[in-house]
Amino acid sequence: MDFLQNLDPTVQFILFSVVKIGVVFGVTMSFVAYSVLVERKVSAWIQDRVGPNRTAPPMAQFVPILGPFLTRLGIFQPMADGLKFLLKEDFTPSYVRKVYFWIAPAIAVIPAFLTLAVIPFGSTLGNPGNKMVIADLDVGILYTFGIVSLGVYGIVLAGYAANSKYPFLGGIRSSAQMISYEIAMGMSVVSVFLLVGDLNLSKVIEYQAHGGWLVFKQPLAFFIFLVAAFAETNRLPFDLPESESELVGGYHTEYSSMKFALFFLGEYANMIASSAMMVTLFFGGWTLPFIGDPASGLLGGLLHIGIFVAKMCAFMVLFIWVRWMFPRFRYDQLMDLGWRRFIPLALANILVTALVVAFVNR
Amino acid sequence: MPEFTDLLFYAFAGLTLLCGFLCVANPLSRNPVTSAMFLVLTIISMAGLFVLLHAFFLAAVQVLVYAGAVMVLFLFVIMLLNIKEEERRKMNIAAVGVGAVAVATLAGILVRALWHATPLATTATVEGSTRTLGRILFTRYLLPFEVLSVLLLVAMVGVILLSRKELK
Amino acid sequence: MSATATLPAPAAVPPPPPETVTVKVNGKTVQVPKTMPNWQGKPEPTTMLQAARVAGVEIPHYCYHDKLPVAGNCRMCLVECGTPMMGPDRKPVLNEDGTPKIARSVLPYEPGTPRGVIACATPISPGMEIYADSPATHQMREAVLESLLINHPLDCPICDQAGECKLQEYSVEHGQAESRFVEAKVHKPKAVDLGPRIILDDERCILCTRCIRFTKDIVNDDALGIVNRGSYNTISAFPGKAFDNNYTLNTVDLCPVGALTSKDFRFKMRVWFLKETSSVCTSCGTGCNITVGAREGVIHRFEPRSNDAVNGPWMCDSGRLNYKWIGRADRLREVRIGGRRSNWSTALREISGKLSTAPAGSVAIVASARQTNEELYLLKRLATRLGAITDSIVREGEADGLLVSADRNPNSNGVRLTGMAYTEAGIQLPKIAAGIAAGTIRSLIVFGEDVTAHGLDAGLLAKLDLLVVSDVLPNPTTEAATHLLPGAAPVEKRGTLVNTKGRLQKFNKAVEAPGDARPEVEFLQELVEAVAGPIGTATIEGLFNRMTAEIAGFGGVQWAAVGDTGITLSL
Amino acid sequence: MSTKVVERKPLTAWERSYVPSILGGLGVTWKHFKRTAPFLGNKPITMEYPEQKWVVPEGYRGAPYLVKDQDGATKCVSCQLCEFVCPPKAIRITPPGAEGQPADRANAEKMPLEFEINMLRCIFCGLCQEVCPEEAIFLQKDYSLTGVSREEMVYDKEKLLKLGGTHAGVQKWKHKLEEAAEQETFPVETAAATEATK
Repeated sequence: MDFLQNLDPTVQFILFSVVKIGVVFGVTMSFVAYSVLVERKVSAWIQDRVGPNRTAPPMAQFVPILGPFLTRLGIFQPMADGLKFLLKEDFTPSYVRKVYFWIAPAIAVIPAFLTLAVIPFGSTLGNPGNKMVIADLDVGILYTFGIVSLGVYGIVLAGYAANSKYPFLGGIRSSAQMISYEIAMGMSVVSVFLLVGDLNLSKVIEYQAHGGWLVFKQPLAFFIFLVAAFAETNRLPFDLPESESELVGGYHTEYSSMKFALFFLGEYANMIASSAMMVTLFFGGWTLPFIGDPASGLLGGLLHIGIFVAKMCAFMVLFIWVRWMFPRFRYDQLMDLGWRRFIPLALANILVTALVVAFVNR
Repeated sequence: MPEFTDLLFYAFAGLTLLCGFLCVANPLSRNPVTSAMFLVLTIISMAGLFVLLHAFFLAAVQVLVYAGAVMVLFLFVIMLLNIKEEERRKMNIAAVGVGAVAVATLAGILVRALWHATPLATTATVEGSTRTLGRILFTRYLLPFEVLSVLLLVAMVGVILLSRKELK
Repeated sequence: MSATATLPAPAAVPPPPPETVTVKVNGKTVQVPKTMPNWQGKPEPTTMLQAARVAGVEIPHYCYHDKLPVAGNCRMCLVECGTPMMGPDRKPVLNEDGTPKIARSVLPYEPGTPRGVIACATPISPGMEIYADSPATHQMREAVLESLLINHPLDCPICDQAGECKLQEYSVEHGQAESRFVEAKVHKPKAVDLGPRIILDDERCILCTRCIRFTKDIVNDDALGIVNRGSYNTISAFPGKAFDNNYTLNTVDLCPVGALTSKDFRFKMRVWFLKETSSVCTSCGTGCNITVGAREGVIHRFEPRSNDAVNGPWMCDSGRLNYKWIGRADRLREVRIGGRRSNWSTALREISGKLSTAPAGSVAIVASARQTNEELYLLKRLATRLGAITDSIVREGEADGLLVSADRNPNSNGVRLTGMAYTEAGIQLPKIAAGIAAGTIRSLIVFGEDVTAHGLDAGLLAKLDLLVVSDVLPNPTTEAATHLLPGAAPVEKRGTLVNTKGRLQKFNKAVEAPGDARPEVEFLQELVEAVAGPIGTATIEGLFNRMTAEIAGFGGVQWAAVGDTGITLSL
Repeated sequence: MSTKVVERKPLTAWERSYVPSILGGLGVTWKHFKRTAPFLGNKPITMEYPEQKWVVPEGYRGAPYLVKDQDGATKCVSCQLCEFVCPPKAIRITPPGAEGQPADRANAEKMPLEFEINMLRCIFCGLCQEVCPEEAIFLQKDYSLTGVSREEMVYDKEKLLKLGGTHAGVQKWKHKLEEAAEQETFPVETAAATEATK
């Protein structure tokens, strides 16, 4: 550790950043893989089924008790899934618009990971300088929204590139849906920042560590944000861009193999990013009601990260659970909900919050 | 690292110009979607320029509003109306002449303005802080701000009025 | 009792008898001729069955057959009937509304019970009413069927007749739903070898004696009879007498049940799978009308098709069984040039190229009297253009006085009419042979004949520059051909033939030709058009109409006028 | 045609807020989750298919196979009714023809030379069984037919007979033969027949 401490601060900063990026990326990827497993298992249990319980590497059967147990739990399933995605034939239909067909999956997956850059997933690790956030931006939340708003291009271009009607309809639906809910989402957050007085996400957590979780102060904002997050990640009950039963998969109908996997990855990475955002904005990030100060040691730092991840997992399960609970909204219902319910509600919320801030907190 | 920021500036500036050019006059493709995508790239490169100016708020808002919302709507309209590739048409000499005059005039004004401008401090007061920006907007530029808001409101009311059939 | 009665009588339509009788069938009043032709075509008092037919009512029957003497032994045609009641004053008794009162026929000793009469043998009388649909009639039919089925083995699954069995049909239509018979059935010999082509299953026989009457009265070969008594009645060939005349297979058609089955068709295919096509037998000059039964490109049987102007409802066994060569494995299926496989366009291009430049008189054409009129007509056009010497081959046999003609070519008259052979066929062949030998004839076109057997041996053929041969089966001539064009069998194409009596008849395509083989009309048309200029029509109908318009002998008959049973030309 | 107008029950504000339906949905999903999730002490309630096999109920319509009678003889007499009735044309029978091999059973006279069922075409409708006058074909209990080629899925006579097994039923042809022998009216001549009468 010593030679690390003795390094030039810039080099140290870059080194830590690279490590953080690597770790966050890796963790997120495995999170994605295993949230798919959780999704399959939870859905199976909700539907009185067993779920994946077969896949196992050959050596797993030689491990007594644990091997079969993990196999039945489906622990090895994500590996097989990943391998399958890699090894499947990457099929490009002849009639697609090639350039867009190839870049659309990348555009879909990149914003999801970029969003994670500003999330403070822990307090500090090791020494107080090592903030557990990749980029501690002052306009963190605006950055997030800006990046998230770019995520729609992946889907729209995928729909356009496929050059066939179902993906196309998926793409069109997606663009309208994303814009509509982005407005509601952005407005719901405004009231939060009226209270906090800063756009920096670390400051938001700092505020919550002392002032209590914002979910209690801004329940309406949280609710709108939560629903909008479902819409933004194209999760049920708002998965109209892909809706299997109407659009046979929507924008990714023509995709296969790794390109399809990227969309898949993007969707789950978006879920993770949304969960992280909700934890940060409304549930105190890495803090707990009695743990509010930045960690001083390595152990405390890890504990904070653990708390953050645990909260995030809870939201992931919520995402998954909701999917198996609701039927899909109709498109006009979706638009109605976004424009005529949430936006006025969010505006009213901002007004009330502003008034409260102006007259009470003064 | 001044050299590094300079490099970034040239990169972003070049990208902005290139993408802007490809947006309006792409020699390879006259697909409206391609043009729109280059416009998005232009906007994002400009956001990069803003970041280099330490105007993070502007950068973020630029991406959020223009790339994230306006251009998506553009795409939406292009795809919904199923606009086909534009046909190459013959150059109209009169139009080219008028265009050239217009561009020259605009360029002249810009050059003249920049020539006579006194450069501000490079580290501007708007540095990063949203707070400062907001304060200026709501004090010094309150009237323009409110006028603009009213203008937008009027536009919104007009759109609603136009799009509602039964109100006609 | 002569067989000639069944043979075509040119003036078969007698002037309609002026006298008619009014009867009622199922309540419908109809005017029926007083006499109608019997099985030999002689006028006889009209029977109830015939009268009902005139009224459009079919009375079920087994033993009755239009072309066989009436036997009246199956009792299936029992119907209830009534005649006008006569008063003691010999005047008709009238109802209150003035209509004659009808006395239903009843059992003499039991006036309450209706008495049936057999419709096939009872002549009609004026004012008679036939109740072909009354409850009593139905009851009688049920009883008759029950009686017929007492000893019937009900082995339809293994019976070839199933599907075209009158016993099945009437049982469904008129029989009882369930059998009341619990006793053991009388068992009779099964699968008896009755003749070289016939298998008899005595258990299935209902003793209608159609086969006996046919053999005795039509073929004049008294070979069959009934032996034993009562339940043990069986059909049998008389001891020492073989049931092997050339018409035995007609008894299979006649047999209303599956008692007589064809050895040839035995267990080959169920009849309901057979696609039936109207055609004409090409085995001799008679041109019997036939129905071709085929399934999925395989011919399974020929059956006679009724045509009173030609064959009546019969045909000979030799013609009926003359279909097996069609599916032979050594059928010609490839176009060959100089013995090597080629294709139609190349072969036709080469032939037409050579023929177009051939000097007049250097081409000879040997046609076949087995070809259709349309093919012969096309060949004639070619011959006219080339100034070719033409002939066809004579094929003679022995006539049997019934249906088999001495002329074994199906279209000798067609050859004569189209002018491919002169008054007598075969007289030009020696001239052709001499021409080839002398070197004046350089090209020979042969259709469907083996000329090596008729004076043009292989040595002569080898002298030719061009030997175009079209045939169906290989023979020495096809071996020698420079250009071999595989043709189609009669069941694989359409066309018309003229039989020995001048009957112009058309036949239809039942199956596809194998391999590259094509109907001759098709490629001949291409060839003739390439050599002699366009004909102006592409269909066989158009070709036919053009031919009859051009050749006076056909009398300008249009294709549409040649019905399913043909039209007689005045030769 | 009478139309019944169903009144749509107006929703209360509480119901329109989705909250009751959300809670209801949560209740349903949780109930099932609780019942199934193994870490809550549950056993799997579904059947683990390749290991546990389903007990096929009586009257199940599986793959059609040919059966033999209790003497081990082919029951089919090649009447081709099943071929005729088969809606997808999955059955194809080659009849024995005049000189074909005699039937296994005396008196039955014929049996198919070849009997093929294309299991890829078969729709398991059971019409062949329904129509069979000889009780020779039965829809049995096989429901998982697999093969690696199309040819393999066309089951021939040997395979169908092997899979079909024996079906003990009325042996009508044998019975007829016995009756005939009893009557002694006509000697039954075939060698097989004399053997059967012994």
